[in-house]
Amino acid sequence: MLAHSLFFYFFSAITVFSAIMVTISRNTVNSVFFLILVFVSVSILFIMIGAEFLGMIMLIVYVGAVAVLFLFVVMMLNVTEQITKRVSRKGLINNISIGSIVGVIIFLELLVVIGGWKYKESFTPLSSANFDISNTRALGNILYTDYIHLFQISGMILLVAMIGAITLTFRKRENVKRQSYFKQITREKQSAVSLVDVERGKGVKLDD
Amino acid sequence: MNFPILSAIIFIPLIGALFILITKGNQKNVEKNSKYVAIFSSIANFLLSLFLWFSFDTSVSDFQFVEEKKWIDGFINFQLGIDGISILFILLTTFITPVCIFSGILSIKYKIKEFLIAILVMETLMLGVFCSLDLVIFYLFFEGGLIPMFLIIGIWGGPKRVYSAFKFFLFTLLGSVLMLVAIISIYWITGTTDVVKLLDIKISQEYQYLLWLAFFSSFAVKLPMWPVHTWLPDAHVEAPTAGSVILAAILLKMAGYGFIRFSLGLFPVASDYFTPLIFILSIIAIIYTSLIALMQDDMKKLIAYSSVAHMGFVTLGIFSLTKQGLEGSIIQMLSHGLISAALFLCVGVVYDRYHSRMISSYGGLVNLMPKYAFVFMIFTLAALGLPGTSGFVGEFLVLVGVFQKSVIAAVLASLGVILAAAYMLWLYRRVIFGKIGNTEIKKMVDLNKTELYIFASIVFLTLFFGIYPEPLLNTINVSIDNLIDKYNANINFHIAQTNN
Amino acid sequence: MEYAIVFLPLLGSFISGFFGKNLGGKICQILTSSFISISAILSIFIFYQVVVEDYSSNKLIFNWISSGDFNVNWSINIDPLTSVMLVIVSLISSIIHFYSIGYMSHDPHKSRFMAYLSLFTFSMLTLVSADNFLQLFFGWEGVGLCSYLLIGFWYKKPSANAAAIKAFIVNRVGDFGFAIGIFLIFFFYGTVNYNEVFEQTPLLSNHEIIFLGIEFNLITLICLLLFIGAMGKSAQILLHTWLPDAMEGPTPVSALIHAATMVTAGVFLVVKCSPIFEYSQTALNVVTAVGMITAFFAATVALVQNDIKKIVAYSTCSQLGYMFFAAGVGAYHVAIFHLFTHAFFKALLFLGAGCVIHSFKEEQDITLMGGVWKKIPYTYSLMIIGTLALTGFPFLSGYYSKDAIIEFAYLKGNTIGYYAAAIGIITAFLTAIYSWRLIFKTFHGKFNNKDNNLSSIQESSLIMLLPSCLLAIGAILSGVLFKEIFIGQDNLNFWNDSILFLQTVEHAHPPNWLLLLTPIIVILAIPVSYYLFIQNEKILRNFLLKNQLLYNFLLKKWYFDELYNLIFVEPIKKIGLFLWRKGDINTIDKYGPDGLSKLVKNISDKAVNFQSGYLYHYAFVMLVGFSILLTYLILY
Amino acid sequence: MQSIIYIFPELFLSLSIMSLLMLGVFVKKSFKLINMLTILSLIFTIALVINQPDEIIKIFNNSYIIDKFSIFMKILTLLFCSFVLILSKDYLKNNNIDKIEYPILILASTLGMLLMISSYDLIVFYLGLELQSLCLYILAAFKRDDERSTESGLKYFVLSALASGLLLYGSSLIYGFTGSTNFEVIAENLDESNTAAIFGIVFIIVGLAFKVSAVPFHMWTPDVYEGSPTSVTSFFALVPKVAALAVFIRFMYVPFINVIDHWQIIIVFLSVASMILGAFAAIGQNNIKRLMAYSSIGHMGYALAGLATGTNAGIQSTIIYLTIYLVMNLGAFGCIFMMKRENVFYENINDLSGLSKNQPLLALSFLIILFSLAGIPPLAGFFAKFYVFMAVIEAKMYALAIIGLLTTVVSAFYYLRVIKIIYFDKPKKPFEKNYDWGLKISLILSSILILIYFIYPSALLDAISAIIIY
Amino acid sequence: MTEIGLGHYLTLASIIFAIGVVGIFLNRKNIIIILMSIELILLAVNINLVSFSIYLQDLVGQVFTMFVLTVAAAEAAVGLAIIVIYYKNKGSIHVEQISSLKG
Repeated sequence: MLAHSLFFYFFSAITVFSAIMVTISRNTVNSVFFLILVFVSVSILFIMIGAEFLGMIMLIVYVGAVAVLFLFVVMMLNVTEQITKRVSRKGLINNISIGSIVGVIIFLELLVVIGGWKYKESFTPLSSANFDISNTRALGNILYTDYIHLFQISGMILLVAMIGAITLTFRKRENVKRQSYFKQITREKQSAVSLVDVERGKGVKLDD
Repeated sequence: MNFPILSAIIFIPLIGALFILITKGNQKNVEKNSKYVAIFSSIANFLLSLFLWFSFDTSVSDFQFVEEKKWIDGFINFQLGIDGISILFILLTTFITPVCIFSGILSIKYKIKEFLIAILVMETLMLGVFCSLDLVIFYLFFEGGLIPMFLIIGIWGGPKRVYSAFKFFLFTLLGSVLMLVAIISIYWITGTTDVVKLLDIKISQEYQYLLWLAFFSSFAVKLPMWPVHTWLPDAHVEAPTAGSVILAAILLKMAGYGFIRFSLGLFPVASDYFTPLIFILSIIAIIYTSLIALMQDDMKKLIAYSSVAHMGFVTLGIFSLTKQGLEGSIIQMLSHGLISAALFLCVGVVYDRYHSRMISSYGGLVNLMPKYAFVFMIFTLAALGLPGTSGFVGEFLVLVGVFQKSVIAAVLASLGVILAAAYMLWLYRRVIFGKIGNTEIKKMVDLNKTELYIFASIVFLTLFFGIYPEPLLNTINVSIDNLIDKYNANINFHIAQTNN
Repeated sequence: MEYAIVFLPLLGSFISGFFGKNLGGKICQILTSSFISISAILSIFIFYQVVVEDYSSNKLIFNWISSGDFNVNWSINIDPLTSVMLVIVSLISSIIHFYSIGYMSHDPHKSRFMAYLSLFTFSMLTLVSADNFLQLFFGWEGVGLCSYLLIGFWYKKPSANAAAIKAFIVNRVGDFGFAIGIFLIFFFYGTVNYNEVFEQTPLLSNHEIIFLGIEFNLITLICLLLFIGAMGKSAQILLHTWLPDAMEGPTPVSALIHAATMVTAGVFLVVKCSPIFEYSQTALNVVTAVGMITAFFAATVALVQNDIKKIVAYSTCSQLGYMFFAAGVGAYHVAIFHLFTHAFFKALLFLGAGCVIHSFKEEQDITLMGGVWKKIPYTYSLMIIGTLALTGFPFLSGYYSKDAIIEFAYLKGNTIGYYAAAIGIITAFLTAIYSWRLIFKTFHGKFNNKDNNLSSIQESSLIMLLPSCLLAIGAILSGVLFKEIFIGQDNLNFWNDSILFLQTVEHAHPPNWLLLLTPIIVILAIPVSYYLFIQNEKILRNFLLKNQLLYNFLLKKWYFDELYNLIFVEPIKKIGLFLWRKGDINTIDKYGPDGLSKLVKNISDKAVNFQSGYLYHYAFVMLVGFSILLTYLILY
Repeated sequence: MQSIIYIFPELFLSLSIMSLLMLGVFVKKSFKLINMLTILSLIFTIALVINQPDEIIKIFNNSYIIDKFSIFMKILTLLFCSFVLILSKDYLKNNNIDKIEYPILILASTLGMLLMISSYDLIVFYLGLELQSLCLYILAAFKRDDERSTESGLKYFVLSALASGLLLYGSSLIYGFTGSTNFEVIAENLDESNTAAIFGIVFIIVGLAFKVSAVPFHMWTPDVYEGSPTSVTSFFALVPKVAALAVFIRFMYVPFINVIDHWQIIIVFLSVASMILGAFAAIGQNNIKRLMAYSSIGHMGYALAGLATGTNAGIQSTIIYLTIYLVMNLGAFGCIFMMKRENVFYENINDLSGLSKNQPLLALSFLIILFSLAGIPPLAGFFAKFYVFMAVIEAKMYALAIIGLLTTVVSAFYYLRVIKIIYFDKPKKPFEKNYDWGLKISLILSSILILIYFIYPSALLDAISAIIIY
Repeated sequence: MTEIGLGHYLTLASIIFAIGVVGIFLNRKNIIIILMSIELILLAVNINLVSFSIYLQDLVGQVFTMFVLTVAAAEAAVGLAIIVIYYKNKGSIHVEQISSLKG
């Protein structure tokens, strides 16, 4: 019990700290790493409360795919170094203070609501969460039966994301030499070699 | 009567407009054909409305020629019908429209086809206002008129036309949105927007005040009453002649008609309650605008301001709630329709020739254009309410009516009559009399045949109804009686209610 | 027959107005003149019938306005009073039509002129033949209109135009009172027909009403309002300013409209309404007072004027004052009698003046005339006849009527009557003085004109002199001939119901000294003025130098015009300008539509700037909106 | 298996997406073909939708619903989607964005919308929403070499992701505190005492308000409308609004109907703010697409006003409003697509000056459309407003009605300004006249519908009066 | 304090949510940070959903989470693609420079 709470507080603290660091760290690469840290600690929390499958998936999808993608883009665009100079726009400070106030207000309101909620007695406490079958199997059971249509839709979403990413970024570059296997294989001696008579004193022009 | 004569009257111009719209061919032919179509359809409509007048039974107070069609299921029926009050306005409209078309043909130099379409559409909408027996239909036509008018002012208007067109459009739109709220509220309060039914339903008092004010806001702007009159001078000044004519002759009358039909008919208690307000505003309008008119140096502006003053008489008469007052205000509206139209045409005549509306540009025109001077004189006199012209009959009856309600109002309004004489005669003197001030105007020629016929017809009507207004009075007599009876019955009913 | 009388002039007017161009001036002149003459002959016939057979009729033409209780007809109503007026109007009018043929012979707009004149005659005839107040009002405004048109006939002259407008507007002020009087009548009587009104008057005589916050006796109030109208039309003091200016019109117009007929419409109105006026002593006293003040005032002003027509005009004004105080003291028939005689001699004077002006080639200033009585003897003698008749020289027409007025005023027996009589006598003296001043300055003394030389002064044409002669006959004989009928012993037989005398007028003889006083004064005035104006001008000049102030006061017509300009004209113009610039443009428009659109524009600019383009700003706005909604829900 | 027949339209659409994609990949330069086939498949889908049964059907564990409402909204979506494709053919070619992915993405987006419209479960709704949003992000940035297009894509992406994040958070709260993601169950478990779930409603409203671009969640609209290619703008203006509004209605009236007191005032606030901002901000615009953006913000305000009433009449009025709005907007965009001169499309309002002289018929239809947008009778736009205010006043929300109508006056101003430029100003160089038939037909159809609507307004009303949500 | 309940998880989620939200509009650096903030928001949602799922003994929450994960991945891919092409056009993804569309 105690261990559970200790772990919870520990990983929560890491999560919150890293989350803050994601937004305020100067180096974007650092931000990405902090993001990974957030994901990792949250997945541990998931596993702690019994959602093992999701915890793992988090690691795979978020850390393995999304975060890497971020990192990749950050590197590619070479925008790791943040321009540190403060843009001297009037009202910026004001913006920040008002912004923080708004953020705090939203947070507090959430707390008030969540804290003020009387949980139903039928809710099983966390510790007694107990499934007859493993979490993964249970999820699989309903995912491919009751929620098959959603599964299909998410497939469509991924397809769209793929199409989108490709149409937006993929372009045929001019002046880039590409390897053409077909051309290479069908190359014949006649077309590749030619004999030239060399005149004296003029030399051969090596071109093409 | 199986033939839907009212629908025919309303939609004939529209059909004419469609015809014009679809005419194709080379520029000249199109213009010629569209002119013929416009003239033909408007005159046919006038004849049809004359026929309507002859077949109208003046001894019945109910609505006649009623047509009813399903329109929006369960809510609103497309209902048309006329009584003695509306028929006169229909006649006025169908009479003025051909006049406008002729005037447009004479003076409009470009986009004549579009102009004719706009005028014909305008006629349809105006006729719809006077025929409709349903609040929503009324509103539809009432507001719809803004579109062609906006275009007429904006496309064929003077140098400040954009400002004026916007002012006209937005001002009147602003006034009438509240009316829409009121119309819908009436539907939910009473369950119908059918005017015939509504006239017998007694809307409870607390609603009446607000609804009345909402309707008032619309009509007051349209009429226009002081202090929301300032769009009128601008609109008049910038509009082309035909536009000014329609504006002055008919558009303003829609508000007067609205006051009679709706404010009095539907909200008698509120009308009674707000009569002092109307009186005060009207009196201010009469004196204030007359004084302003005195100092104008633009002919159209002067006439526009005088229109405001004349419409002040109309509201006075309507809310005097006496037979003389009401009949007077209707006659006043009709005669103002003729007279102001003619005055604007008069200004248009010289404007077409010299392209200036400034009084100071002219002077001594009588030397060059004696016929014009004569015609202008008649309308000047009619505008200042000389007995023997229709202007007098209206004004006098109004004052007789108002006198019974409030002596001081009548006295103050009569002061307006003196001022009217001053500004009209001064205008006339500066434009027509004197030596020819400006050598450039020497080239101006007198009225041509078409102009002469147009003016002659209006002169005839002005004088005829000034000397023998019985046909008009006969037509409205029963309807007005009915209106007043219902009004009094309604007020008594509410008094009884409050006493209980 | 009645129709012919009334509508022939209208027909003439139409023909000459619309077809004048085609017909030519000459034909128009003859046509209209002959139409009017027919109508004059017919009116005389009617008058004869009335005198002999007590003829009366009321012909309904058609219904004019009927709205609820308000019913008015077009009709021709003949009663003795009307018949007298018909004769005056159509007779004088026809004479002047003929005169105009000569007078306007050089004018290019003959047909227009004749059309106006005939139209005027028509209006005047409808005025007098009305059987209700509204038709009276129609004629009333109609004659006002024609007066306006005719004063401004020479439209190129700015002064003529100004005078025309002034005439119309001042008349409108009077009509304003008149109209309110009609409203009041309709409100209380429920009708505006004479007979019905007159019948009900006794019943309402003690009715008190509150009008504009002041308590009035109803009848008094109605009378006063009607009288305001009469004051305007008849140029009584306060509303008289238009009449002298009206002399800008052609002289025949002055003769017809501004001497013989239109200006007397006010008197006619008061007399016609005698059944009402009789019930209000207050109103009658006001009428008397206004009348005598006008009589005196106009006479004083006439003393010093130099324009020949203006002198006659002021004289008219003064004579109208006589008529009014005659009516005011209850001697309505005498008022009408004076109206009748006055029409002849005043028209004559005007026509004579017209001839003089003609002879002097449009010169009107009497200081620039003189010494021509031998050159234009006919004109001279006509003028002398007119003057004698005007001043009340024994046995000419003015003598009978004017003296009768003074007598009746005296016989009235109350204070105001005595005052009126006294003023009447003084005015008679002044009248004589200025009239003779006119004669002497114009015809005697030295020839002072610079533009013309003496030899070029010619007698006017026959077509001008003949009508004048007719008038001269009238001026001489009308008093003697009609005295008995109008104001004789049994005048009530003649007037019948058309005039109501509540107290029968005393027929007691006034004291002999009074009877003699006036003629003596008048006769004495001739040598006195001859001495002053011809023989020994120095006395007068010295007198003037010493009393410059008084002289200017009179010369400037008691400063009425200036005063009105100061009180009404200028302020109204200023107010108008103020309301326009400050009221409409700078207040209503500035804060109304323009202000609103400016406001909208400002808001719109703000809204546009609000869309800054920055992502974080957008997100911020979204979240602020979001947190507001959340907060609202928490607090709700 | 039974349920399959009820999702034929969606199935058909997904299949055509995939097959068209294959076709596009293997056949070179096949844009024209693909575009054609896309339109055809949309039309076929409409037929399938119309064929769906009349009664209310819930499938997939009550997570998917087919009723009259969804059928009507789907038809609107598909119809206007195909119109957009018809309209924009010429534009795409001229701007070199005639790639096969374009129609395919539009189809995918439409599929997402169909899912949203029929969703009866938070998860289905969320996935549908994301499917359509993802496509929209891509479409907005579709002109990838253009800075403005990519910027608008970026802005739309960030803000939309934020909005759907909020929405998702709200969904999670609602799921947590009502114990289900199914709308019906949510409705059962949601009551006044369930504060946290009510709280979740705000989150969801924010997300939905973003989609219909209601103030203050509208900030993306003007920028995205202006920046994205006009064809995409027309899609934005015409199609997603239907789905978003449909879901809005569904949410408010099915799961949240029990706590109407709480959300009603929020909707009123959104509605009023949208009307006001839409009216005022549009006045200062010079770009016609931006103007249309603000105008659509304002119009959504009116549509929401009907929704705010909480009555059936209110919903019907909103649907009518939406329908008429779509017809008008179709015409308006038709006109915008006609602003072409020498293969360049113009967007500035001033480019319209003197249109009346050069192309009187085009000017006339533009005139009709603009007056209708301004809500001037007797054009269809007036009736749209009329029905809404009927409902609003029936619910005794007088202040809302009056504010709404006053803002119509302000908004009339900027429509008039456009008309002024078209009709009153001096002519500029004329636009080209060789429009393709699709454009012409859409424009004519739209203006004629607007013009003659008043002759028999019952038609639309009859169709819609059958729709009852609860 | 020692008893870790639903409330704790929800609080954690709301903290992360608030950080994500604030991160979006307080961030003046580059746009990628904003994307990460969005990921944080989605993460907060996931925490919520999972903890609710466990509490309610209802797997739907976890299924929902799975789909959120999918969507988050897809969104990240598309978002980054847009950022990349924007960078190509503009040469910068600095937040304060993205404002060519305004007004």
